[in-house]
Amino acid sequence: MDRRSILKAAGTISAAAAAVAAFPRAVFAAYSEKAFKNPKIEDSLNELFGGNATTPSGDVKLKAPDIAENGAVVPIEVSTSMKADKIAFMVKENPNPLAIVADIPAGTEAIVKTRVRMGKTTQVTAIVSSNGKLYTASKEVKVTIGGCGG
Amino acid sequence: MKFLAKGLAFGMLLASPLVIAGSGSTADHIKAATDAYKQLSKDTGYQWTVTVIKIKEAQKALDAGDDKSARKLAHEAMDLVEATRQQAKIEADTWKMRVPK
Amino acid sequence: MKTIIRGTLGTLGLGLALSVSAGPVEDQAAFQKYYENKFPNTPVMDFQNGVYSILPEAREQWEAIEEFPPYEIAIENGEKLYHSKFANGKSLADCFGPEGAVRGQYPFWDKDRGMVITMERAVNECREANGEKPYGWKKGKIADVTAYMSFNSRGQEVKVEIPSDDPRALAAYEEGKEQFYTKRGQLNFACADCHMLTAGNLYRADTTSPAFGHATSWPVFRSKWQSMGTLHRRFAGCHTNIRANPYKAQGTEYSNLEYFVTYMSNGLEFNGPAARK
Amino acid sequence: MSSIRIKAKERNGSVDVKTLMKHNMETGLRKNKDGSKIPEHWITDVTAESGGKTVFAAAFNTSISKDPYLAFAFAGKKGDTLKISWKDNTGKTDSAETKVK
Repeated sequence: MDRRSILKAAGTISAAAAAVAAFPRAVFAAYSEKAFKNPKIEDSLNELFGGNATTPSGDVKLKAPDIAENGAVVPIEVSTSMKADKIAFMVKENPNPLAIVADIPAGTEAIVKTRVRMGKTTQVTAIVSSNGKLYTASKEVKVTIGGCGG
Repeated sequence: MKFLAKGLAFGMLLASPLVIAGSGSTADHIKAATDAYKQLSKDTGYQWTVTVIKIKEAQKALDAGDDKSARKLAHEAMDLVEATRQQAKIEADTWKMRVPK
Repeated sequence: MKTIIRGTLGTLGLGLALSVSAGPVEDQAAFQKYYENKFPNTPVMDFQNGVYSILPEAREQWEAIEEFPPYEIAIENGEKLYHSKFANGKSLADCFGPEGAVRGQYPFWDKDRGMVITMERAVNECREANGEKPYGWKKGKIADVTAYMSFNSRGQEVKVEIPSDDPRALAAYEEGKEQFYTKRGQLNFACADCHMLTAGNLYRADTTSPAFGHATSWPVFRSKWQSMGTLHRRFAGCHTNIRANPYKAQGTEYSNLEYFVTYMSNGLEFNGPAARK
Repeated sequence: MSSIRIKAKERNGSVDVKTLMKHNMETGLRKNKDGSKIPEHWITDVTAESGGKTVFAAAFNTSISKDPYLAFAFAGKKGDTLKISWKDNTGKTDSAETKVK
C-alpha cells in the first residue's frame, strides 16, 4: 500500500497548507462560485471562457443514456478528436447547469468520463474549448421517477 | 362472487363480532382490528402494510379525541384484514397454477 | 416455443385440480426453460446479470458503473473486517479460510439443525461462536464482509442441493416455492407475477428483472439505497413495494425463499457483489 | 486509508486513469429528518499530477454524483507515479498515489 492520506480537519493550518501544496497551479481549472453557482449557462460560459458563442460540432462526442437508469448516477462521457484545452458539461434543467470543467493539458487526451445527477428529463450539453472557440454536442436524457427501483 | 361474499361475512363474524354488532367502544374496535391482523398474520403469513398504517391512524385519531374518524379507520382496517384473509384463502391453491411445467 | 408455454399456462389456469407433484429437479428445468423461451436473445449464463441481461440500454449504463463500481469500497472494508481479530484472537478467516471464498457452498440444508443456512447466517454464527456480537442482517458490515467473500468466490457455480434423505429439506424448498408463487400484499403480486410472468415489462418507470439469476450477485450496491444491502434486504423492499409487511431478515420465510430462488439458478455462477439500479 | 481509489493502466503510450473518490457530495438540497437542510458539502477541485506536472484537473459542482467517479487519459508509461488530490468546499483535502501499471 503506497497510498498516503493527508486528510485533515477543515480550518487547521496544516489542511490549508496541504491544500496549497496540492494545488500549485492556479492556471488550471479552479472552482469558481461565479461559474458554478449560476443558473444561466451563458453566464457560466462567459465566466469560464470569456465568451459564450458556441457552435454545434459533430467532432464533439457526447455519450449519455437516452433514458437514465437512475437520475442520481448518470454516466456520461465527453471526447473529441479536436485539440482541446478544456471540456465542460452542462445539465440544462439542473438549478446550476454547469456540472464539471476539466483541463486538458498538452499530452492529455481529450476525454472525460464521470457520473452526474439530474433531477428531471433534461437536455445535456458537452462543451469543448479548442483554439479559442467553443464547440458543443447536446442530447436529451430522460429521467423517470417511480416504480420499484427509482 | 358468492364464494367471496360468504367468505367475507364468515371472516368478519369470526374476527370481530363487535364490528358487526356496531357496539363496543372505539378502542375495542381498534383492538379487534389489531388482534384480527395479528392472528391472521400468525396463521397464514399474509400481512399488509396498509392495515398496520390504518390501525396506527385510527389510534392517532382516537388519541386526538376524534372518535368518529377513529372508528371509521378501525373499520377500514378490519376491511383490509378481511381482504387479506380472502387473498390467503384464494392463494392457498391458486399459486400452484403459476408454476411452469 | 413461446406459444407453447402460453398455451400450457392457459390450460393450467383452467385446471386448479392439477397436482404439484413435480419435484425440484423438474421444477428447475421448467423454470429455466421458461426464461430461455421468454428471452431467446439472452445467453443462459447472462441471466446472472439481472435486468441487464434483457435491457441493452440499461446495460450500457451499468457497464459504465462497473468500470469503477461503488461496491469496491465495500470489498475493501469487508477485507479489513474479515481479517480483524476477535477478542479471542481469532477471525472470520478461522471459520471460512484465508479468503472466505465459500459463496458456492451457500445456502445449504443443515440436516442436524433442520434449517437453511445462508452465508450471512454462517458469518454471524462464526462471530457469535467466538464471543462477538452478530452484525445486523441487512446492510453495513454484514454486506461489506459478504461483499469481500463473494468477490473472492466469483465464478463459483451455483449448485444448491436439496438432500433427498431429509424430507424437511424438501419441505423448506416447497415453502420457498410457495412464497415465490403466491400473491401478497394489497397490490396482490407474487414474486412470479413481476419477475417471471411479466419479467421485462415496465412497472411505472422500471423494468422488472428475470428471477432466473436473482440470487447470484449479492450483496448489491443499489443506487436507490446509495449503499450495500443483502438479498434479504431486497426481499423486504420488494414486499414493502407491493404493500406486504416484510418478514424478518434471515427468518424461515426469507431463508426458504432464498433456498428456492438460488436452487432455481443452479448452473449459473456466483458473481457478486454487483451494482444495481 | 485514503478516500481515493485509482486504477491507472498504460496502453500504447497512453495511461487510462479511473478514479473513485469517497465523498458524500451533499447538494445542500437534502433535508434532515427534522426538516433542517443538510449543508452543501462537495469536492470542488481535483488535480492529477505525474512526473512533476499536472496532467489533468477538474472543477466539480454539487451535481456530480456521490462518491465521484472520474476517468481520463494522459501520455505516460508503466511505472510512472500518478498522484490525485481533491479539495472540498470546507477546505478538506485528500490525496493518493499509485504507480501506472
